[in-house]
Amino acid sequence: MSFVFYILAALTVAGSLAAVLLKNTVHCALALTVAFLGLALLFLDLDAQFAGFAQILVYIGAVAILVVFAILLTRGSETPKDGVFSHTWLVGLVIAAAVFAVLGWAVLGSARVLPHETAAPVVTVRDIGVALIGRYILPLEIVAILLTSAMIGAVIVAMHDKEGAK
Amino acid sequence: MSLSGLEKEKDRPEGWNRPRLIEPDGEGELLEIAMGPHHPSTHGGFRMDVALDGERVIRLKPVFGYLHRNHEKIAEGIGYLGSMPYTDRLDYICSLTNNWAYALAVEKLTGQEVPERAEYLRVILGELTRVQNHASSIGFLIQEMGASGTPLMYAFREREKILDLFEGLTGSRMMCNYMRFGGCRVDAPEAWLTAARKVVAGLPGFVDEVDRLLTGNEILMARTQGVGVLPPELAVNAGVTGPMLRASGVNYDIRKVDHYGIYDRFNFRVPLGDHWDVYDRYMIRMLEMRESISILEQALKDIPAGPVMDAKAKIRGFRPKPGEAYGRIEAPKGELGFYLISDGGPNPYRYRVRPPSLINLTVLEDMCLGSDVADVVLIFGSVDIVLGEVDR
Amino acid sequence: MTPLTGFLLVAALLFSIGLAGALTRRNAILVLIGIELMLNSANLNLIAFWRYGPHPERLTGMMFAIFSIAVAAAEAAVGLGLVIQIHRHAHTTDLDAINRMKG
Amino acid sequence: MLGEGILKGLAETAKNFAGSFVSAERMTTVEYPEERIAPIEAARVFPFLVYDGTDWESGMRCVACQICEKECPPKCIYIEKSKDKKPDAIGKPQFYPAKFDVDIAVCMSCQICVEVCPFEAIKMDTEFELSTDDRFGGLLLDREELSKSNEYYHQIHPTEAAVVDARLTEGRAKADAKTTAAAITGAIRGAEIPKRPAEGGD
Amino acid sequence: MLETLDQVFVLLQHWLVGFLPAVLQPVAGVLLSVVVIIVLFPALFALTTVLERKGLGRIQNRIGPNRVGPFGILQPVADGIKSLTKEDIVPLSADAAVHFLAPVLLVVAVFMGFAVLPMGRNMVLVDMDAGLLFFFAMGASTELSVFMAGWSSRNKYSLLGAMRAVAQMISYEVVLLMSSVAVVMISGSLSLTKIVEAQNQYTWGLPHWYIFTPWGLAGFVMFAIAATAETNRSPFDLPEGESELVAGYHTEYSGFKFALFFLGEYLAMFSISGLGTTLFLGGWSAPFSFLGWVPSWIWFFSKLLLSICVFIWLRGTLPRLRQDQLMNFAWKFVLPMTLLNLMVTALWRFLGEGWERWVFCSAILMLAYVAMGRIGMRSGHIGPRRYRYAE
Amino acid sequence: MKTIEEIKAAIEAAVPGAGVEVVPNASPSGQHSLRLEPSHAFEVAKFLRDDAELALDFLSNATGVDWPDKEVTEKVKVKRLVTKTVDGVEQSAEETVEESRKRVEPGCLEVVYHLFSMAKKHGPVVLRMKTVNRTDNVELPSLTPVWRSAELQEREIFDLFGIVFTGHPDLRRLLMWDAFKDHPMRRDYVDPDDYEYEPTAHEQVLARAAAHTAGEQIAGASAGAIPGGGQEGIGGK
Repeated sequence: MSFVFYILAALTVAGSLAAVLLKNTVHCALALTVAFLGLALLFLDLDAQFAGFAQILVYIGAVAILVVFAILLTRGSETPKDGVFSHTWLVGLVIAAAVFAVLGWAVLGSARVLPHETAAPVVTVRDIGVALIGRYILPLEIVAILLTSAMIGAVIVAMHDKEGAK
Repeated sequence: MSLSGLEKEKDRPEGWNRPRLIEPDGEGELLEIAMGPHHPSTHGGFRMDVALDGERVIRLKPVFGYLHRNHEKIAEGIGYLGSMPYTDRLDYICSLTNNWAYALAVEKLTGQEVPERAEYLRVILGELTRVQNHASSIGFLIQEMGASGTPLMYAFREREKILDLFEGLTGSRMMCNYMRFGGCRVDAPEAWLTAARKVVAGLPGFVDEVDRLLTGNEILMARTQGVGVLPPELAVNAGVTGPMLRASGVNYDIRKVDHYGIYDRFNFRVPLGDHWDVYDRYMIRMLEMRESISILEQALKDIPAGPVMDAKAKIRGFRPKPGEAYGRIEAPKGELGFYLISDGGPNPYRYRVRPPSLINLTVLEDMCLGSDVADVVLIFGSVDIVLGEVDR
Repeated sequence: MTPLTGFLLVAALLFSIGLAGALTRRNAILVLIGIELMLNSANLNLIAFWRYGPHPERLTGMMFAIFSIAVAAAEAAVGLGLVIQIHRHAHTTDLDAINRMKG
Repeated sequence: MLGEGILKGLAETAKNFAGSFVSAERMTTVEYPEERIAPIEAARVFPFLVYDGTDWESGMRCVACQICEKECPPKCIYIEKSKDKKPDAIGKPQFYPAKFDVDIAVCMSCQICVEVCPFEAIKMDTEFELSTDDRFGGLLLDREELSKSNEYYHQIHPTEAAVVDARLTEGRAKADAKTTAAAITGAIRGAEIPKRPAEGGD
Repeated sequence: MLETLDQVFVLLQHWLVGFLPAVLQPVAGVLLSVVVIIVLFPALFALTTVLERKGLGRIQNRIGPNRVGPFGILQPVADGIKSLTKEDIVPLSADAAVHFLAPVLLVVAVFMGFAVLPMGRNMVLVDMDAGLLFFFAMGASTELSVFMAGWSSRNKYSLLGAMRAVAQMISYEVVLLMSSVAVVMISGSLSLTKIVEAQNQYTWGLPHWYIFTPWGLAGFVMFAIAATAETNRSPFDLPEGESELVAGYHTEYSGFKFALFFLGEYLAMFSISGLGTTLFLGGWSAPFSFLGWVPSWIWFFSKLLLSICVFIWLRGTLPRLRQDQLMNFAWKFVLPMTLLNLMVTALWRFLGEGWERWVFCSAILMLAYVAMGRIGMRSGHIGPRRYRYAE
Repeated sequence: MKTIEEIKAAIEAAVPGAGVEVVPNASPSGQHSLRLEPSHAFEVAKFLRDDAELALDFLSNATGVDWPDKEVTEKVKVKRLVTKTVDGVEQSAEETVEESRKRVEPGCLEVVYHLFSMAKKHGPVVLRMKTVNRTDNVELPSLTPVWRSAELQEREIFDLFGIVFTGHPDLRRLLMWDAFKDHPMRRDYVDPDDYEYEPTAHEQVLARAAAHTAGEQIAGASAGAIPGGGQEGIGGK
């Protein structure tokens, strides 16, 4: 439990809080990238190099950009007049607090039985590759199919229906 | 004038050749940007109010007048000769053809004759002007396409040589003020003609160089082919003239139609475009440069000796008979006409310039609608205007 | 407190924040952001369990996280595509306003 | 094949790049303050007043006829005619400009004043380094600043000046003949301004 | 002796760090290298600006800057002083914090990429196992700062420029990744040092650089195209598109912040050239075995400079594409070509040593290129034209 | 190419009651023109454009001319003057005298169109139209629907001369800004007093400068009194 962990945890939580609380939608998206970055660094802190870089590449390089693009395309960066929170915000907050309470209780309650620090595993990219092609070939294929269909789906969803418009 | 004035568009009378309306596809608002007057590619003070849907142009309204100085009013207050240097400042890239058009109009009004040698000199200078205008216009066009100025610099390198010739003969590089009613101001010495022959001999090499650099370039083709199409019917109806008209496939070259000066002595062809787009305008200018070079070669070979000024011509203080005249020439940018009314006084009663640049801009919106913002500057560049002439 | 507890607590916090965001914000895109945060907290859990688990060399948790990242990207793309489509249709991304099944 | 034109273009620029080091033909730049192009005889920048002899005031050819003032398109010349007459270079009494100002901030170097001058008194200079930091008045040249000697004129426009001189001597000879003739016939009109043909232009 | 020269920087670092207590040594070593990188590449940037301006000048038959210092070599100093002393204008309606952060983040993200580039034998800041992935992760984060710049300026031109830039960078990032994957397939590693090592072998004195294989050449061309687009250089400089968008996303930047953007762009160009050099041009290895004695870092930097010169050359020649053409080019031409190249690479690997793989792979790539070029030109309705004359 | 008389005859045959009149031109250019009746101008223009033989498809130039009111002195044969004139003498009915009188001839604004044919390559055919006066009745039919080329040129005429073209699709000022009031190309236009100091030696300029600075010192009180001050804010855009 190092000093680095506290800093990264604070960064992540602050980023995600800002992402949820800020008024300006673009600021939310930018705060979200801070949260993603914090998470990626936490992954690195957990010796998951590959996952960490993948996190940066995918989340900061793609998802965050997608989010800001969506915000711009939907002209969502202007703050709406009648507040940014939903009518049922109190209910939502209560539910979230309850969930956190339960999770926190569960984690702290089982803290005793959780394993302690072990030696850092040496994981090379090669190992990951071998594992992907070997043991995890089926999930890999499924994810590949999923990604392809998601891509096609996203394209179809976002595509202009030109014939209809004209 | 903001774009709100465009709402009137629906009330426009039927039957006229109006720009086809492009409807935004309904999502989101239009992005309205004012391109100019401080925009890198509007050649001085010019503004286009553009409404964009995404990057597609929905409306485009040119706004003129930033350089307006009422040249015509000034000319009504001074004598016929006094307007000659002002014509230099119309289309300041080609002052000599402006001189020529004005001299031609006054000669029509007064019925003066021009000596043969002066006619030859006029043709030589006019065609040199055409070459340097087309070269720099191509340079600017490609510059607008983002080519970091290389073609422009090559064009200017060649233009420099031509301007040196102008300076050597007329005393000024751009504001030549050379032609007079009934001839030319000074005679060209033999040394100048030799220098001109040398420059003209180098011009085909330059055109070849630009050809190799650009004509086959895939990026240029992709950017310009099919962009800014101007159908011939519209071009004729909208009074478009010059290389732009010929790029729209209309065979109309005033040098061939009016036979003004001595153009019927020279052997040259009129290139025509079949696709009516920006690439055609580029290519027509390229091909016209080659034709101009051929005219230059012929003229420099045949130029006779003799006076350059009509002996009867008066420089100042002449009073033409009451009447009017419209004289026009094929300037590099299109039909440049001067319309003069004389009331018998020493000043013109009415002096009107028919500016090809302004009238060619009539169809700017038609060509731009539905294309990209990036194409707007390209189409605008392919019209080849000079603001000095548009706003006068 | 073991280090793992810390990671798990952070993950739980992230999850709750994401949940709160998803439940309280009006803007559809911000709801998506909340969901992304929840997914990420799960990833953090996976990695943390892999790291402190008994068999880190078997890579299970990490693999799971990597797959999850890939899937989450796809989810984001489709989700945002939907939001844009809704916006195109209803001219708003306000979820309180988009409460009809019929357009 | 796709890319052919691009490769051709690249070859062309490479050729120019290499060529710029070897051929002076390609490099048109003149590095101005250090390098200068040879003076061009036909060049015209701003007008100046020619005087004969050594003293600008007595040798000035201008007789303040004010034609150039009238013809100047941008109206940048301002002349005040003198009340009295002074003998000119050949000793004939003439009016002279009491004031002759040219605002070269307004002047557009069109040379029309030169063309209309019947006395060969105003000519175009080739000097162009006239910038000044005095915005108000620094570009307003008066009589003295405008006066340049005929030798200077010969220096900058040798061919033209030779023609002008020939014409002047011819004119003077004619005028002299006329005045002597007039003197012989006993008429006393020698003081009149000799009228030369007004064509002026060269 | 030559060995020492080759390793001179490494030895120097060891020597300097040696003065410190052992605990601090690794950290100090890294810090030292970071400082060197932070000083070296901006210096290279300064050199490049003057090189670019002079080169462009010569291409355009001009002289280029020659007034500050001998041959204008001190021009960047003058430029630097100018941009530092210029007023820093923040538009009134701009989002000041984001407006400030954008150039800073860009430069930071770009600098990170240098961490994994091997600039000579044993000269790499962090020899990471997933080095290539790290490089791309850092490259991906530059897009965000571009977006931030465009959005925070509250200027329509800026926003349009940023949207263009981001769309372009994302599209070409895919190409960049895909063309690099071919190298990873052959070398079997994501570590850039290993990739260089794999190319540092010679047959008959000739190196085993990947560019000298059909798939490598094709990959390199794709990589170069994508790199040009990724760094927003001409002919893909349309985010900046000065003729239509004034200056794209840095329209509203002035003074030092603009200089930072400028620096960031050039640094991105260096890092991506460095990556291209590493992946396809054998990194720091010598082009001929008999030149092996020349210090490795000299090779790396000369290759880097060479690719920068190519960037300048391209800029001096080509007009820019239009947005939709750019995207079409990325998705309909380059990306399919890279995918095909991946298959060809696999084929190359399985065909084993021998002349057949050269013939097959080259033929496939060549045919595909010609055919796709044809199709592309035809579907875009472009091509050379003939003109008629009125009689 | 038909002569101007033939064109006139052709027009009159095609558009009955067109009221075309030939305006001769004494200058050596010999470009005579046709004056159209504004009420029939549109049909005539259409005929000229669409007629197979004339095919004047190209309107090259359109411009305005201002003919201000002018005082003419003319000899009139006077018969039985009904009212007194200023210098007239009352006379008995039958007598006819010739006397010199001054009379203000009402001015008008005129538009001139130069037509050419691109198809047949002939021209020019000059058309002109007159407004009734220069002040309130300044409407003329727009020929833009026939020739697009007139679009900007008619806007310019509207801007600089103040001729209102009915049926013009987009009649706005072209060169001057929208807030500008006057029409600068009219011959009685007076320059606005927007003088900036220039070190020009000219008397009239200096006088203007003096007048201007004097006006400034009185601070706006006399702003309306300066001739031509009827123009609103330079920066009115």
